[in-house]
Amino acid sequence: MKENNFKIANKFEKLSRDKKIEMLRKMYKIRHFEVEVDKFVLRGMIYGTCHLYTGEEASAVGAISAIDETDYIVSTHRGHGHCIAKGADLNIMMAELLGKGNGYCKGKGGSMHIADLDSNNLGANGIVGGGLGIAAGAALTCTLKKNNRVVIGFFGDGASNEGLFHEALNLASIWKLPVIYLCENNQYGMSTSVKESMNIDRVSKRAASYGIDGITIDGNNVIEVYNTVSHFAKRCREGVGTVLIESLTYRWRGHSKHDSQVYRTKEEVEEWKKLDPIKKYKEYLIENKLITEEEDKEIENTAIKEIKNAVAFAEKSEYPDISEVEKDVYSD
Amino acid sequence: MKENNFKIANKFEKLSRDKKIEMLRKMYKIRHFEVEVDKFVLRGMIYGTCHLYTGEEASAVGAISAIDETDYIVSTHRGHGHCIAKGADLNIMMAELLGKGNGYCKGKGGSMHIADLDSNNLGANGIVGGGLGIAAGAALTCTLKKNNRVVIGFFGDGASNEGLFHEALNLASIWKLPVIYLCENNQYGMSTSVKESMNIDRVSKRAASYGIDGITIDGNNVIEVYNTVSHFAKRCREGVGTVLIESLTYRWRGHSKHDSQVYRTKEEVEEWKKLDPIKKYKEYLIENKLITEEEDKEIENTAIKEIKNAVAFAEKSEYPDISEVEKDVYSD
Amino acid sequence: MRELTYLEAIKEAIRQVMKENEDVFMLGEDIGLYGGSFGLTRGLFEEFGKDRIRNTPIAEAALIGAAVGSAVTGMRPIAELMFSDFSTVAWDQIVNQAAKIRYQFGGKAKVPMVIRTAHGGGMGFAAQHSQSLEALFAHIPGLKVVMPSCPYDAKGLFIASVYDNNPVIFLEHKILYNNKKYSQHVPEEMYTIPLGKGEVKKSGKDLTLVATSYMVQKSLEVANELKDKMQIDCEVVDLRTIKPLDIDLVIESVKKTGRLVCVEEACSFGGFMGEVASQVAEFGFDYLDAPIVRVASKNCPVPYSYVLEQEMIPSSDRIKENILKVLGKA
Amino acid sequence: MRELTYLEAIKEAIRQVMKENEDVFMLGEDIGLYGGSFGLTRGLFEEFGKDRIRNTPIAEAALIGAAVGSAVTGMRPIAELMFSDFSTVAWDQIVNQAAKIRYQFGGKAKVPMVIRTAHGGGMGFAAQHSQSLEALFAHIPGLKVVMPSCPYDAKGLFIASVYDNNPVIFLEHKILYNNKKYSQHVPEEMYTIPLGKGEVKKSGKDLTLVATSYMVQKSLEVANELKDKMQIDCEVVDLRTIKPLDIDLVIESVKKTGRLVCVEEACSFGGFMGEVASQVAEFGFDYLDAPIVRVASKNCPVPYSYVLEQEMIPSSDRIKENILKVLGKA
Ligand SMILES: Cc1ncc(C[n+]2csc(CCOP(=O)(O)OP(=O)(O)O)c2C)c(N)n1
Ligand SMILES: Cc1ncc(C[n+]2csc(CCOP(=O)(O)OP(=O)(O)O)c2C)c(N)n1
Ligand SMILES: [Mg+2]
Ligand SMILES: [Mg+2]
Repeated sequence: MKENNFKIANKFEKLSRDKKIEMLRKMYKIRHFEVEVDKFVLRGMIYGTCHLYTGEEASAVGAISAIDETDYIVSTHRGHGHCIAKGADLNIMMAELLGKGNGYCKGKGGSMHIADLDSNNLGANGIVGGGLGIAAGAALTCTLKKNNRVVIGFFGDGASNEGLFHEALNLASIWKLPVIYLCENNQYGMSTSVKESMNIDRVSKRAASYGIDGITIDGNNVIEVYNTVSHFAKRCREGVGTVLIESLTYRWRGHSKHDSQVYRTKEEVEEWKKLDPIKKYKEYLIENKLITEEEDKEIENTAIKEIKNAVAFAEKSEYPDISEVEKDVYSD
Repeated sequence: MKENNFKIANKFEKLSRDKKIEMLRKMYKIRHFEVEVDKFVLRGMIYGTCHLYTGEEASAVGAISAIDETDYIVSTHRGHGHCIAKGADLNIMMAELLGKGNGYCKGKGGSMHIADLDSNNLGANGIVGGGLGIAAGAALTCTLKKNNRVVIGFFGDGASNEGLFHEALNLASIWKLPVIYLCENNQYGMSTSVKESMNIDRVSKRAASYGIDGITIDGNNVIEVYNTVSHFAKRCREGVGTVLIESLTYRWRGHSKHDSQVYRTKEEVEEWKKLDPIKKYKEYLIENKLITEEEDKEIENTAIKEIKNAVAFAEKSEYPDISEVEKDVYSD
Repeated sequence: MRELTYLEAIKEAIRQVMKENEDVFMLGEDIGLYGGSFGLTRGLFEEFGKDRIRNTPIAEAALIGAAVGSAVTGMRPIAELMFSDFSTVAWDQIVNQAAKIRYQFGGKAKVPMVIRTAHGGGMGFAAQHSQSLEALFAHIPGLKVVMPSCPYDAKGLFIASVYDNNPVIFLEHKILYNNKKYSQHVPEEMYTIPLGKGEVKKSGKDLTLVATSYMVQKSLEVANELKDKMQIDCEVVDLRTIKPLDIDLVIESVKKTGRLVCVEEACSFGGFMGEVASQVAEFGFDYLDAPIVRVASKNCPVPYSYVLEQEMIPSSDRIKENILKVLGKA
Repeated sequence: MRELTYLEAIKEAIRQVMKENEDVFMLGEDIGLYGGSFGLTRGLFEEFGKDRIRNTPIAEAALIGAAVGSAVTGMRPIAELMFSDFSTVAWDQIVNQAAKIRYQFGGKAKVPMVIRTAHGGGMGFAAQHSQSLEALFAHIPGLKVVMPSCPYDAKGLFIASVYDNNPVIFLEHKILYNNKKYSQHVPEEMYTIPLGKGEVKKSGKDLTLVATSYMVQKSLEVANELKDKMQIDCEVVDLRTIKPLDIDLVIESVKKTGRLVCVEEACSFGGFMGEVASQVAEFGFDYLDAPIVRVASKNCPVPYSYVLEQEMIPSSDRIKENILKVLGKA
């Protein structure tokens, strides 16, 4: 599905078997995390709303595996996947979703605001496109501190129509900031198809406005995502500056808690489900004899178990004390 | 200086001599209007600030001559030229600049807010890029009312870096709104050169983000501006929708009231002054025997006289009564 | 008599004005086939078509800008901002364009438009989807700000807002949308309630409770309970629109009761009730027998967790305690 | 003793913190070679270079967003918004990002940044370049809001703002920048004035005048005149920062004087002094011998024409009349 003429090395090939398996593991964790969140949703236990990442796992895992722990990411409202891929603790995440006091945000943020600063995840954002300038700013820190770090700024196809998209990419382009703008084009912004919200077929074409590289890739192919982000992360570190990567993928579930999905057909959903990024990657690993069928099952089961533990942890955790309410507004 | 492959008819050719001369007349009016405003500035009589249009006359006159009286324009902080070209009364304009009660805004707006709704000039704007959405909205009215009108949305090179530029052009592109976005690229946004504020050489390249036509033209050539806007106005009326025209020009004067112009060289200014749009057009008219040298002088002198009258009118006009201050906030 | 929910009342108002007046149209995100984030526009797309129910990309500044531009040129747009918190993304278009165009153009333009948007907390949407930002809007000359507390008012105020010739911010409380507890008889025919007129929702003689939006409902509940259980007779004044503000109605009430408690859901610090309290402290000072007390949200972003959110937003207990305090009974 | 203007004092503060701390840098429009729209950064570009004095395109949302992102990751950005009116274009980044990040992340992030910006009217810049929007900022939990009235305070408050670990809105009154009348001795060494502490700028016993920014200067002039000519002895309280608010200082003063006149340049309706007046009406009610009066701008956008602008903004006469009214001498 790649359409641009970039010479992108297959850096994935050179990864250790462990690292390759770790990527599968993370994808499973994300998948099953969302399964459990969904159950909470059905049981009415997710207060407010949340946005499931199911079907888009290759995008977060491929991209984040290609950068270092010290590198930053800026996430979106659909952030569980990014958060897990960047190394968050599942227990603490799940606790946050239930609004518990030991969650990532002490129960103050919830799904739309989980941040894990220890793993350099600068957080989800309830404002569509709201993190695009923040990503540029984090990259600016990297430039000013000359720490050789990079930033991935995730955002959706819908977000690419917000004004800040334009301002932030322009700023990043002229300052050659080490930030990879990664558009997860899952075909819809809430109910609005990309076909309806823009007059072009590829978000990546918008790179032309900033004189930067723009590339569209198969966002369901974790290897392709990994290689592409590796390539551009290296270029960021070399001082070349920002890039716009469009990762084509699909969200399997409705937009948020309630969504009758009148705007798309069941068939369309089924077609995309056939392109399941986990299945694709698992098959690759088996074909290439990196894992066996059994190992795959075991990896998945381990993920499931971890998630179940997270659920148990979250359920038995305490709600925050009400005395917490006016704390954390200001820092000393 | 045109770089795109559009087949643009020479509609200018077919204009009556009167109409062609009227264009020169308007350019002179703008030029000398600003001369007098500048004198007011020096005399400390312009309260606040104002932005002179000197050197950019071909852009306003070429574009606005190419649309009808019933068509709309949305102007900018550097709006005197657009206002005059659209047919505003010079006396009332000048009165507004002096904050007089009989000015276009009853003295409430001043240079940055002159609007002349009777001539379908929806007004200047003190917010850079602030009118870009308004232009789309006016075009939406034209679509909804099916009145076959079009809108020109003027903005600067600097404004093209504002988020609203992106949002508005995207909206106009998907709704195929009859709005011509006309970027007056005068090489600077205040002190910041286009070279510094964007990573591409042409604002018009940004059309690629919206799947619309983008074209860069010589903004000092009134005929080229006229023909280009005519072409796209027609296409707007045919339902093709929006376009991004970049009109290359130069502001001869400082950005606003106070500007030491440290950011550019005298040589650069002198080079551009050689491309004086009025001189160019006047020479064309003389060469083509549409006017004589004397007629040109007379046209200019008439303009000067009108402006002097406007100055006299404005000076002798009364300041608004203070009882006006809280009026006009709301409409009944 | 038929009863409508708050959401149904607003939807009916939209349908009726759109039928009556060709110049009215809607634009907003996901308001088309999807029917809006709260389902309020469901069915309107089918009824009026995509030209008049215009789905926009996620681009709040342009959508409000487009509303302004169409209003100035003769339309009566109704712009939906999915959550009032997103007004921030379009803030310049609201504050510097919609609100100021008429004045800065010397009264020669009209900007008849409505921005309708869901506001308030209590549903777990956290910091960026739960705010009560009415004080911000109310401070800007040129805007009108409407905060209906019940279905009947919502319909009448909405129709009035559409026919008002100024930019009107119409704040719909999301807690009220579908709660049948607040359903009410709403006449089928069109009617308007003038912007700038409050209403006494319950008369009383001991103390004045002035409130807006959902807090009117909470105040009424408390007032009724206090009447039943403690023979304390509060008057409940619903401002209905906070700009223009019907301060006379409040002062009239305070003249009678001598005591004022202001209830709002916004953060206390710099909240709109500061304006109400100050005006009373200036123009009704002599009628006051006790300090004016404000009951409002705590001064923090809206937290996610239910327990914290409930602690932040004024509860019935908090309202009650403050009433008793002002009455010297606490 | 050397005297500095307000502008010079702020510039010196910037220079000193930038020298002292590598993490501090500036970003904004035309702040480089051009030296900023008001000339405040002139020379800094030459001194600190383009990496630390960063000229941005005209893109306020991205520039504030970049400040937020760099602050969260360890820098101490100073973002310049040329006019405070342009904060509207970046409003989401200020209100929903900078202000809320710490809280919504459970206290795990810090956002140490300053947004400095020129505000206020009186210079003929009309509706979109003259506003006093402090009430809007002050209502948002997570922000601090500073409004220095004189060079000495400006320097000390600025340094404190840069070293504060929260987003601080630093409002500089453009009338004060270069007016030598307000020049003042400013120590060369670095010093800080704590955010959240007001100051009695003139003590008095008959009436309390509480004011902010340029209105402190106007209030002082009126107070001095009344003292000289009419033996009326006003106390002038300068809030210096409105968030956090030093209400104790105000109430302390009212306790002494029994009378309060609040003076601000913002539009009266929904202005910040509503908060001050309400808090006094609640917590200082018993000390009040007269209604609290607010003197503020008229409720309209700022008009261009000098005569109208002067009519809108509180004049010395208007302040004086209101003082006399409250004292029962009008
Ligand atoms: C500024 C703003 N506008 C609208 C919304 C409501 N909203 C939340 S998610 C969403 C869709 C975003 O689409 P996209 O960027 O493609 O991300 P996706 O949900 O597809 O992952 C919308 C409209 C919001 N949260 N913020
Ligand atoms: C939102 C906003 N940001 C900044 C300014 C200050 N400002 C006024 S004009 C101007 C330059 C605009 O450049 P451009 O769009 O190229 O128009 P030009 O002045 O060159 O005609 C700036 C920065 C403003 N008025 N509004
Ligand atoms: Mg999407
Ligand atoms: Mg320019």
